[in-house]
Amino acid sequence: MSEPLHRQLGLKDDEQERIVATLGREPNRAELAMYSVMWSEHCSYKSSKIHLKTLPTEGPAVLVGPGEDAGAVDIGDGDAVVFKMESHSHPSAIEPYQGAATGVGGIVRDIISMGARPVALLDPLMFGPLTEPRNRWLFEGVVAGIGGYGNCIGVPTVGGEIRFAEAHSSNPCVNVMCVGLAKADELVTSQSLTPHVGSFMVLYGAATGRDGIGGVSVLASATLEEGADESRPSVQIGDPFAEKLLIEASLELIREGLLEGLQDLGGAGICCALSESATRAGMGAEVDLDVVPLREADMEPFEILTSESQERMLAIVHPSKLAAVEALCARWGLHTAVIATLVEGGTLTIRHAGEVVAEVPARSLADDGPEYDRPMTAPARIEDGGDPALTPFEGDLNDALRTVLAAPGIASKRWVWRQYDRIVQGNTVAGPDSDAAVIRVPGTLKGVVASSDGKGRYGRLDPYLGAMHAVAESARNVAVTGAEPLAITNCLNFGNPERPEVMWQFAESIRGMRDACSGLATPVTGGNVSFYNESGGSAIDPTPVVGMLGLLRDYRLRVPSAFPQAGLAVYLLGETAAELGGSEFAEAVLGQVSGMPPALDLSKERALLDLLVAAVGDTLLASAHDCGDGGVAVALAECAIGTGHGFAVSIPTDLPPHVALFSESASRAVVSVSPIDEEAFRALAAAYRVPCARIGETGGPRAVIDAAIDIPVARLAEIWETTIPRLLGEAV
Amino acid sequence: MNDTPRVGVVTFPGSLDDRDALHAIAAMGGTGVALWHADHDLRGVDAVVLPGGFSYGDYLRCGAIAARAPLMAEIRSFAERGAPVLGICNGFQILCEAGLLPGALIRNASLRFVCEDVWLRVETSQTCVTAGLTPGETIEVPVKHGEGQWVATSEELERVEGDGLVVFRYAAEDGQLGDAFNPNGATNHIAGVRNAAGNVVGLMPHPEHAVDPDVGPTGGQPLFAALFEAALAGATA
Amino acid sequence: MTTYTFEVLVSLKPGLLDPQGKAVEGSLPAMGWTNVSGVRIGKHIKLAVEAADEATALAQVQDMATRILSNPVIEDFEVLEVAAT
Amino acid sequence: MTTYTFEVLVSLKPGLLDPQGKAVEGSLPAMGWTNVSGVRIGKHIKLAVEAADEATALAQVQDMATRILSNPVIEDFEVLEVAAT
Ligand SMILES: Nc1ncnc2c1ncn2[C@@H]1O[C@H](COP(=O)(O)OP(=O)(O)O)[C@@H](O)[C@H]1O
Ligand SMILES: [Mg+2]
Repeated sequence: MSEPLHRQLGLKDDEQERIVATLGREPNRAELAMYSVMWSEHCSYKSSKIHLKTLPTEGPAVLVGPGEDAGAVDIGDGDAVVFKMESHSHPSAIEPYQGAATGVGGIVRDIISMGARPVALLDPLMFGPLTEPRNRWLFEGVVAGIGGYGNCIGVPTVGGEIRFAEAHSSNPCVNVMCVGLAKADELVTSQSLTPHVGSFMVLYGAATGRDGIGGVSVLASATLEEGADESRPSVQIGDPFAEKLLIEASLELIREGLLEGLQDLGGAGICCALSESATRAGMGAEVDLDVVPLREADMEPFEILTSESQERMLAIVHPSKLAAVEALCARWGLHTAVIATLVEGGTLTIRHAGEVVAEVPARSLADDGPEYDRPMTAPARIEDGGDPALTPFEGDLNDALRTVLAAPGIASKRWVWRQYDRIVQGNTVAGPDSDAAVIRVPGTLKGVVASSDGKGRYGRLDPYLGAMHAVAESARNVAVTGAEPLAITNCLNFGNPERPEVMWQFAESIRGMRDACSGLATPVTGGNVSFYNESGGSAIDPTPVVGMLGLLRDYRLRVPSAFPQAGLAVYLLGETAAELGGSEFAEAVLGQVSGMPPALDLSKERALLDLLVAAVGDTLLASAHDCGDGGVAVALAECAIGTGHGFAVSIPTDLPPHVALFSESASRAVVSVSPIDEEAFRALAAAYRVPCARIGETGGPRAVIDAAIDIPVARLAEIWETTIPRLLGEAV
Repeated sequence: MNDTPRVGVVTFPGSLDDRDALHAIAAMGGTGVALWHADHDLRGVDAVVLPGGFSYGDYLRCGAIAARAPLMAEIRSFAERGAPVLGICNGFQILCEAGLLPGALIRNASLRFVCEDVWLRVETSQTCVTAGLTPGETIEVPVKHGEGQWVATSEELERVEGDGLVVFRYAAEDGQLGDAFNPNGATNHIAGVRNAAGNVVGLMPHPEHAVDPDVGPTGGQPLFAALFEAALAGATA
Repeated sequence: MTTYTFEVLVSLKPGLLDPQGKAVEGSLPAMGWTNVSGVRIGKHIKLAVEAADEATALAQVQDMATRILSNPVIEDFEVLEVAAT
Repeated sequence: MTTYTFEVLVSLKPGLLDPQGKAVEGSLPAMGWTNVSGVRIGKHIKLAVEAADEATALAQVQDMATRILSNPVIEDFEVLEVAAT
């Protein structure tokens, strides 16, 4: 006996009952397919919604919060920045190149559908150790796919991050963030445009094939297991050339004032775009599937409705503007098809071959999906190794620094970003070799600043603190350039939410994100949830990835992270405590992931951020670099590696030397200050109540820290630069 | 009267650095004119730039489909009249595919896309973009391409070298040649070539991304300065 | 030992979008060819294998085709034997 | 009118180094295949042409192969007729 159809499609029995109640009858095949994709975890957020609602979403800069295709913030002078992050992890685990490529395509269309020109991409990625051939294949494929797509559409990839942990061997995570620019009064939202009854829904872009049919339920909402072969044919192939044409045509359609609405086609394809567009318009639609351009002639209605073929958009067009829309699209070589007409009421009536194949309330698909308050249980605390700060360490500290710098998570990611076009569009003031990317706003002096950060190891030890640190670190990365952090987007990477432990991790992470975003006044404008990152018996660490956006009033003020010259004073800002829990040192040197992550005091963090922004505004800093993974030792080493200027410092502390060097205490930064600015800088630090210790000076070819560290900078640079190429088996 | 040159920049479907080239032309004091691949009209420009990007996705071969665009017929006769034509990256690939420049560009030896600043050694001043430079001099300009390895059959290579058609080679800052400075494995480190007359030049690196010190190096400035001179000379001739 | 020469043809699985083929097909009418359809672009790989006998050589090429020359998730392949010398 | 199906094989001219082929060949020993040589990777293009007769169809494909499907500066091609329907 086979399972009932709804269960095969991933719908639970109570969900099926809910559909029957909504329709007042049994759903037919096409309808069942529509509900199954729209009510999947991926599209409906049924497990996460109840928690996401608790996040702070409002603030003076927020123009568009969660709920639209992407969030938007105001950066003054009528300019808006649109940004959002999304995962494409499950497809990437099967076909890394195409999975990552289509991930870029998807998030870029979210930005376009807001009426914004995509100006930057960031790619937070997580893999298993590169010592495994399969992980290398995934890593190389994902990087090539992101570059292959991003480079071809002319959007610079300017940042990201890469973390490594065993659980990602079977569950690589691919998140992509896109940033776009628009005029605030030209943003396309459900508020800004008013569709009319009788207006057309025009599908434009690529033809529809059998791509990712049921992909949302099969690929994104069920745990990957061995023999995931059945889901294989649904891998999608990206066509970046078609996407580039979509970008140009869409922005022109908006500029010419030809649209009453615009939406990208992503998960759940036409079905999702139709139901969401109609719901937002407060209307229904008469839909004709016979006019949808198909790549394969014999597609069934449910296939046409749920296909996830890439590079398509859906516009709402008043009949009087149709000819102009068609002409504009034709100029860019894009096909158009009027697939629906908006009607009063809220019903989607879908016809195929002259017959009604589905008749459902649009809202029931888009908005009225199930919502779960899933059970949660705090896992028994894993007291594996205790506090690593208490582990005696007798080793050589020079060796320890070399080991930590060679940890793949710390080592240079040049091998990766060298494959990305970071300069197209001509506005990249700072790219991946900076703590945060700086993109200038054309025609102005403003710089949009973006950073992405996730803290998997901290999350494993304490998901609440892990999420807080992700927010704080991304804010710090933005602030060290001199920019004021404004708002975040996120991508929440977790295991199976049907397991109470995972749900607890999720709720704790949301609580941490909520507290940190409130404390740092950086509201959440949107994001994406990626559950079911769990196969091969292991779930990933709870990893909320934060995409922070900031504003630099004058991009020319931007401060680099590395020491620009010799003869500068080096200051350590913030306080250092004995905090090695979840640190890079504890993992790489002691082989321990245990204890508690560092504490985080949001008022201290905020004071540091404010000081950095003020000091850069007063041009008091020559360089600024946040102290993050690997502690002050790694921060200082990175400052020196960037330009080759060494340093000699002495860190005043009562802590054992290895703890002082590698503690990952939060809310710290290493800055360099020219002697004439020192007095003013110290006064400013005092005014912001940020502890500020002058620890030494830049200069010379060596990195010297007290009696503990003395290594030529060139040697540090070699270790840092060659780790990843070596792991990939390249001659270096 | 006509002291700012009119420089056309062609947009093909999939061109990416067309806007960037227009900005660079404006920043250097020229007048940029947007040209459309499907037109048959060069709009009276004095020089033409074929910009970088991925015309037609670089599908089949980079530049292959764009080289057959309607506007290319106009550009061919424009070039035959001796007017200055500069192909950058994808534009270089298009000029090779169109037979206006020798050789061809294939996948980088590493098989990977590469984006980084490189040094170029100028090999000749007998072109529309190097007139102001001295052979042996080096300039810093970024590259960003996946298919920038210049190759030719041995007979063609001999002709190119023999006739002095190499315009730029990848090099160290001091002009020294070596594999370490060659980002794509190009034969004889060739980064750019010219036609016999020197009015058509193509190079893989991006001079239009090397005019504004706020966002990159400045090695592209002299190339545009020379291109403007050549354009004005042609306009008055 | 004998050297066996093979050709391996790798193509995208039938239902999948072939962006290259699509773009090429789309460009042909402008060049005057309006009667062309179904353009699909795949790979044509030539290689030589040294082996004791033909069956061993063929099995190895099949294995190589599955594991490195193609990605079975999105591609099909066909192995043709060309010559033995 | 009849539809003729062709395959066009495009390969780099013999003297030219093939970076893809070289990379594949270089990666094989690490996977235990030490007996492979001469790896060259070219294109395999399938297409269909509608024409009145076979000779016309073939002539057109030859023309297309010369003018767009290959770059004669660095590539050779071969046209195979597959079927007429
Ligand atoms: N996948 C990637 N793509 C692009 N840039 C990356 C990637 N991974 C890391 N980078 C860049 O390398 C730099 C250092 O990364 P990371 O060590 O994670 O920074 P931090 O610890 O300051 O957050 C950052 O500027 C980041 O943008
Ligand atoms: Mg770091």
